[in-house]
Amino acid sequence: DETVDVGLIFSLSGSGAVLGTEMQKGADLALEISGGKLGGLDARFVYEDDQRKPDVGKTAAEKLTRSEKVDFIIGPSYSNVMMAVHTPVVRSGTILISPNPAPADLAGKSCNENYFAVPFQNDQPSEALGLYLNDKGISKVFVVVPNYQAGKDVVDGFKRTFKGEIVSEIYTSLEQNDFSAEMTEIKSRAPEAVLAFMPGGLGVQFVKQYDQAGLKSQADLYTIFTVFNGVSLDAIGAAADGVYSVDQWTYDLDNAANQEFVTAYRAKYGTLPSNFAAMAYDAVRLVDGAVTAAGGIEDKDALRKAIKAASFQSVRGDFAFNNNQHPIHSMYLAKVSQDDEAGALAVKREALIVEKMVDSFAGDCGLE
Amino acid sequence: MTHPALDMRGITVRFGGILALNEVNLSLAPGSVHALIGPNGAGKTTLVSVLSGERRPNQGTVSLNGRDISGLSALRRARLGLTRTYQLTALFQGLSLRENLLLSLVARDQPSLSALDIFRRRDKARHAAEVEDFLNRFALRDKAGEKPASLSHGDRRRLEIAMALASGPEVLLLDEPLAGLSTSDAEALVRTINEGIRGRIPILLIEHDMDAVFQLSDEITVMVNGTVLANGKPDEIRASPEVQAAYLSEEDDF
Amino acid sequence: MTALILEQLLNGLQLGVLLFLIAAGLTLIFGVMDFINLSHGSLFMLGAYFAVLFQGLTGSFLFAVGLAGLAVCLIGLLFEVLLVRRLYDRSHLDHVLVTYGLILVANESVSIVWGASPVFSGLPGELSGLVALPFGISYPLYRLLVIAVGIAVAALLFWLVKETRVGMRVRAGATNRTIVSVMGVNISLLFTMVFAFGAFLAGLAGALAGPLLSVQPGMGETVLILSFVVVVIGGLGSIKGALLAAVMVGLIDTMGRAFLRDFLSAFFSPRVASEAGPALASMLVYILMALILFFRPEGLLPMQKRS
Amino acid sequence: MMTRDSALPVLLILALAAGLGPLGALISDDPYILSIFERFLIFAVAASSLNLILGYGGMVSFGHAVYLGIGAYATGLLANAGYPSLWLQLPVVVLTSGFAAFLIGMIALRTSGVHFIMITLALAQILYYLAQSSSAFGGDDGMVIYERSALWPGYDAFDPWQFYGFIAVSALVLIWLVDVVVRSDFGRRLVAVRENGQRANALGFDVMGTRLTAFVIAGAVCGLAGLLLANQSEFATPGYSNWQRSGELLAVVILGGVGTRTGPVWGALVFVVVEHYLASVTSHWPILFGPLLILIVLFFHQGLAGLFDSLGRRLRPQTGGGAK
Amino acid sequence: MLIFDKVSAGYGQSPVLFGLDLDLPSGSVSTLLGKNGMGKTTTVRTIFGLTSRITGDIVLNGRRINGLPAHQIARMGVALVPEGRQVFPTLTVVENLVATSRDVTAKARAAAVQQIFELFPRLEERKRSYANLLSGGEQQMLAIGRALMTRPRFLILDEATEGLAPVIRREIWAALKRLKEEHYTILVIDKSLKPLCKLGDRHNIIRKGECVWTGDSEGLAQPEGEAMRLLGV
Ligand SMILES: Nc1ncnc2c1ncn2[C@@H]1O[C@H](COP(=O)(O)OP(=O)(O)OP(=O)(O)O)[C@@H](O)[C@H]1O
Ligand SMILES: Nc1ncnc2c1ncn2[C@@H]1O[C@H](COP(=O)(O)OP(=O)(O)OP(=O)(O)O)[C@@H](O)[C@H]1O
Ligand SMILES: [Mg+2]
Ligand SMILES: [Mg+2]
Repeated sequence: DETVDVGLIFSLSGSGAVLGTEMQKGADLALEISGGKLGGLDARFVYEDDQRKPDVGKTAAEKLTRSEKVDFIIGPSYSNVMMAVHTPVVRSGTILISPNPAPADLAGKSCNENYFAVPFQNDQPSEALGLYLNDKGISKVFVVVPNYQAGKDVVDGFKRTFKGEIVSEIYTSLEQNDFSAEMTEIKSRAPEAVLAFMPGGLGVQFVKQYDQAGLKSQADLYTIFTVFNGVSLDAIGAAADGVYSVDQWTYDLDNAANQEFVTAYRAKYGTLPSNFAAMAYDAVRLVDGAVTAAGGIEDKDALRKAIKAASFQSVRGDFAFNNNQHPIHSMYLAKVSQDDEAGALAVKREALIVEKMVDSFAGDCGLE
Repeated sequence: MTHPALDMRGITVRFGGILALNEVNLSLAPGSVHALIGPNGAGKTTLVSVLSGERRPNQGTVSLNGRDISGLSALRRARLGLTRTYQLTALFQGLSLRENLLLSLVARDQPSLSALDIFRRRDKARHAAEVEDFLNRFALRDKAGEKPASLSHGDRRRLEIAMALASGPEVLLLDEPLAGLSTSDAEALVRTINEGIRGRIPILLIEHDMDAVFQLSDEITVMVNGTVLANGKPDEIRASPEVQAAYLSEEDDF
Repeated sequence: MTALILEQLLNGLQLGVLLFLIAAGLTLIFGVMDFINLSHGSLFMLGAYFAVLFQGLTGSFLFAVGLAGLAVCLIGLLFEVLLVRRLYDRSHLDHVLVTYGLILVANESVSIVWGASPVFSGLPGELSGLVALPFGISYPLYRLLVIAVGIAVAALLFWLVKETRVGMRVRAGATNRTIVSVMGVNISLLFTMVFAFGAFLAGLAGALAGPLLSVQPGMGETVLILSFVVVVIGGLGSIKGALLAAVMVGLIDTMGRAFLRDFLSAFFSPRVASEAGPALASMLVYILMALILFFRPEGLLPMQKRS
Repeated sequence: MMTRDSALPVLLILALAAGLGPLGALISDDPYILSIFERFLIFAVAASSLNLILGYGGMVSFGHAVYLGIGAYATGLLANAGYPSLWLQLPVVVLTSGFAAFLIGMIALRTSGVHFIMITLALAQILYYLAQSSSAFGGDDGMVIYERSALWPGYDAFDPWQFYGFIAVSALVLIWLVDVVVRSDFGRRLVAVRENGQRANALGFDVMGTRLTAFVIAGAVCGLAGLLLANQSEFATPGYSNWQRSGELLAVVILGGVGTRTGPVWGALVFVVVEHYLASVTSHWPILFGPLLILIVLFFHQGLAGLFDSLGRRLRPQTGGGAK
Repeated sequence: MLIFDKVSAGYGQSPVLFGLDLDLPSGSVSTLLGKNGMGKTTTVRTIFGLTSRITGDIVLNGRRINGLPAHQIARMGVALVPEGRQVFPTLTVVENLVATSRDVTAKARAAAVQQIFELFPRLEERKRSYANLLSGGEQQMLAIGRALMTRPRFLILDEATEGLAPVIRREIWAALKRLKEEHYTILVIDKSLKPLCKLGDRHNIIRKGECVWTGDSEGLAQPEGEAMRLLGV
């Protein structure tokens, strides 16, 4: 038939819902802007909640591929669910588009023609940060990440590029919400900069306590996936002011697609969009562009080609897929500061770190 | 030479500062009914727990038919046929009376766990007749399908004793078996012991009902504050002024 | 170095006292009244949210904390009257399932009202400063305040449970409600009040912990498990035990996070140390619990065996 | 003794439930329904194993999900190392999860009551953190399992129908096995030990041995549920073993009816199916599910099994009701 | 003091008492006798409203008390020594006593506790001990002491002498006699008939939930009499 069926698997309940709901906003907005159509065809969204549990995500994926027989799946929100969802979806021939997690394995030797990552490869932001800090001549960095896979990926990425000394790397428990011991430790090591990756709700606490401990004046705080516009910054409050973040997108990027997105988002939801919302938005726009380019959804090969060609206007401005179907794009250093127009703190672009950055695993991927 | 059924030497138990048993010696002749009496808190129940292996004494040895069992666990001793009843009833609350008794029979016939048990269901019919017999003897027939929680106090006490008997004891330790039994039921139990058990199974009997004690026992030991005050034939004990002062008394003499 | 260790010790103490504060209501409801209340964490969460709400409305932090405690107390009261009192006579498992159901309701309600993301919970300026302590340590004033409140609550509870007639009656009622009421005590009213008081403590803890922890749906569950850990290894119903256990957990956790990796790297290669260190640090609390229960199956300072 | 004696009710209900999946899938031409029922069946196995120790042994384990994880990882590691044969995986999973249960049991069974709850939780959490931080097994991201268990030549594990058959038959066998244990002489001892350890000991029943045996059987069966889960989700993750998952298993058993022979199956069915359909109604589904749990506990002492029993009694005119 | 008028009651669906009539006059000692399982304890529980499906009238001091919660009935001056002791295991001896005390000041409570200790010196020796560690007889003493702490006017003893040594039993009977002299109302359930005959004013025998015999001590003691036959002696 001639409707575009898109399945979306996000973490919509439980602790993962922080990201999932953001993504839902971005995706909904994209569909709304194109008048409920994708590539000119009627479109249908089917949402599934994975509760951030891999097996639940897998079941959801099966429902979408077998029962709903969707043409595309956008999701999930987290790497651990991605690992479980990936195989069954790509095996079924359905096209899987990640709006956020992109574990190394799937970018390298397990890359697949049916799998596309829209935002980045997981290691990229910290790789970019390493480059930036090298440039700035910062040589003593303290690293704090939660003790789970994504945390280790961040550290690995950072080590790949950073040339200075990591004075200490601390792995915290994912359930930990009080960081007083870590703050004391940071204080005693007197680093020049701190790299923190504190996703979800963790970031709120970390940034607040960093401020409370009086550390902001001692070492710059560089974060990854820790602060984002809207809810996260609202929850942190003034303590976030001046914190750095490494992103592939910021709301103040100067391109038409982005302006359209930000304006529409603010009109619909009343806050500035987060990175997660933007990437889900991009994922839907990607589908829209590809269906247009392929002239429908019947020819899967044409569709894949069209997606790979990325024939759409990304909110990032410059954007292309590499051979492994992961992005080639710019990475920015952003800084939290007041946005006068919105009357709120926002993650603002501060500097361009690298242009046309590719990830470190594309070489292992057998795709052309 | 025949060994005493149970022989304990120098049993001492301390609870923190309290000396609950102090070098107690006692021996239970085969086939006899031996009463252990004494004021509340004298250490009688504690002594039973030491014998059954549920409490380790600080000192002292226990032997069963001449074999030293001091080092054996409660479980091992139970399997040697050393059976006790509890002053506060200890029953399988969630199971019917019938099932309570049935378990005693199972314990008698196949106490140890074998790998086969996991899959096997042995014939219950074999035990059914015996269960009914116990139910009748202890006047529990009417309540056979009920659970201990819905029994009257006296009924529960009778079940407690029935279970001990059903488990095929070699030596019986009865801790106040008559407590809570109505006069007629108490008399019935005394009869059961006199006619059915006496001479076959040695019994260590703790009891505050003096009528029953004097009716039943071949020998009496009196304990006070953890030590043996007197030991002898019923008539000697009844006559002992020390025992009179410490323990005995005409109940309606007030 | 001494300053570092001292400050980490202080951090551990602070975490411990915070844990005690969170577990305080649970020592009453679970430890003393013998009701397994999994939704304790939810009451805690509600306390944190209410404090945010009231702070917005009244503008005063301390006032908001008090109000939040009271609001949660009311919820606890309602909850006891409608549900919990039907369950005292039931098995622990029934408690578990009902209160698990309540967790689901509480978390979803909160995320419907406030959204799935953390909300802002801030301190007023006068509480947010650092205090200079001896040995060159400067420590957040608010955390010192939490320590003080925690210790005060511990003292209050100890007195209440151990010394007062109310405490004795509640302990008695936990094992035999019928007999207590036959002795002329309105046990159901008493239990309602104690439950509500336990809820109040949970709410208070939530309100106080809000600025230290992230105020978000599900924030109760992680502390819930830790609270149970504290109550159980302390010895059921023992306030002293709970405080001791909480401080032990706080110290072990903090010291583990702070020094374990360095400690391990003295014996193993850095690679092994940095892999095993953090894993071990997360496990420490549970290892501690397993060890304590292995060697003292009734906990550190048990009141008395049940049944 | 504790229950009626034939295996029929359990098998009947199971066959019904296992048949419902394919029927639904056929009628609606939607093989996905099979997936839901696979999950249900796997949950039912795990819950049955928990019910053995919880319902019949009175041991409230708050760490039962740990065996799911052990079974799943053992299966996954073997499969990814090139040993997909079920006939190799089966004994390995039974041995590893049984051995883990043995160790955990040796430690935990020293305690009782809530202390037992907490120590099983603690030991499970230790293993959970171990899995979460061991990058060798994929850490928190988990481990993709590239091959499902191979039964015999010609069996296609990726054919939905054949695979469903594998899961359904395995579940039936495992649940039947647990039921056999429950009704055996051993089951009788286990109940005795649950009801009064002191008395059981005084009668000469080996309390510790009985408990530990049940604990190991339950662990091994749950490990096999983990094997099935690994196959079904083609994935192993530390999340299978965390305390929330153990809590869910407890909830399933209580919901179904603790210590009833059909309870875990009903509990799993309702949990998986209701969760799934409520979740498709609203992403706030827990707010409906919570009250449902509460109502069932309040009004049906024996969980769903009790509910169906009393319904059955009401429907059946007078025959058999009450009199034994 | 207490009147049962055609009272029926039971547990759940199963009835135990069938139209039981009783009259326990104020200031007297009454007894409730019968074989095991005849409904004596059930009668006592029914006074406190602890059974189900209670019909008929239970009148205490002229006031119908059906349906009142147990604690209110207790507050009208009724105290119970329950069957099977049922002391509070997690409380110490002193705490067991204080918990049920109705005295307001700590001093009055301490004095009351001291009175109990005079009655049972054994308890004083064990006063810091947790109740579940006491010997059976010590627990029984504690249960009696606990009931006395509520300063009752009407004392119910359900097998209160079970497990007590003869000397202590005699003490208890003597104490009851003193209470009787102070015009307490007392209901005793016990199996030793001799002291009951000496102490009791009015005896009631129940069988299968009905009162089948009522009379004075002389009637009860009659060898080969109706009462003895009913009791199976
Ligand atoms: N576990 C324990 N801890 C501390 N003291 C105990 C413990 N068990 C018993 N006691 C004390 O030891 C003494 C002896 O108790 P035991 O139960 O043996 O007495 P008994 O002779 O059986 O008395 P009774 O006739 O009243 O049953 C008592 O004073 C009791 O309080
Ligand atoms: N909780 C209960 N549930 C159901 N039935 C009960 C319950 N308690 C007692 N019964 C039944 O009620 C009847 C009367 O019991 P009750 O306890 O009143 O007897 P009693 O005269 O006090 O006997 P005893 O001398 O043994 O104490 C008995 O048949 C008993 O089985
Ligand atoms: Mg005794
Ligand atoms: Mg009675």
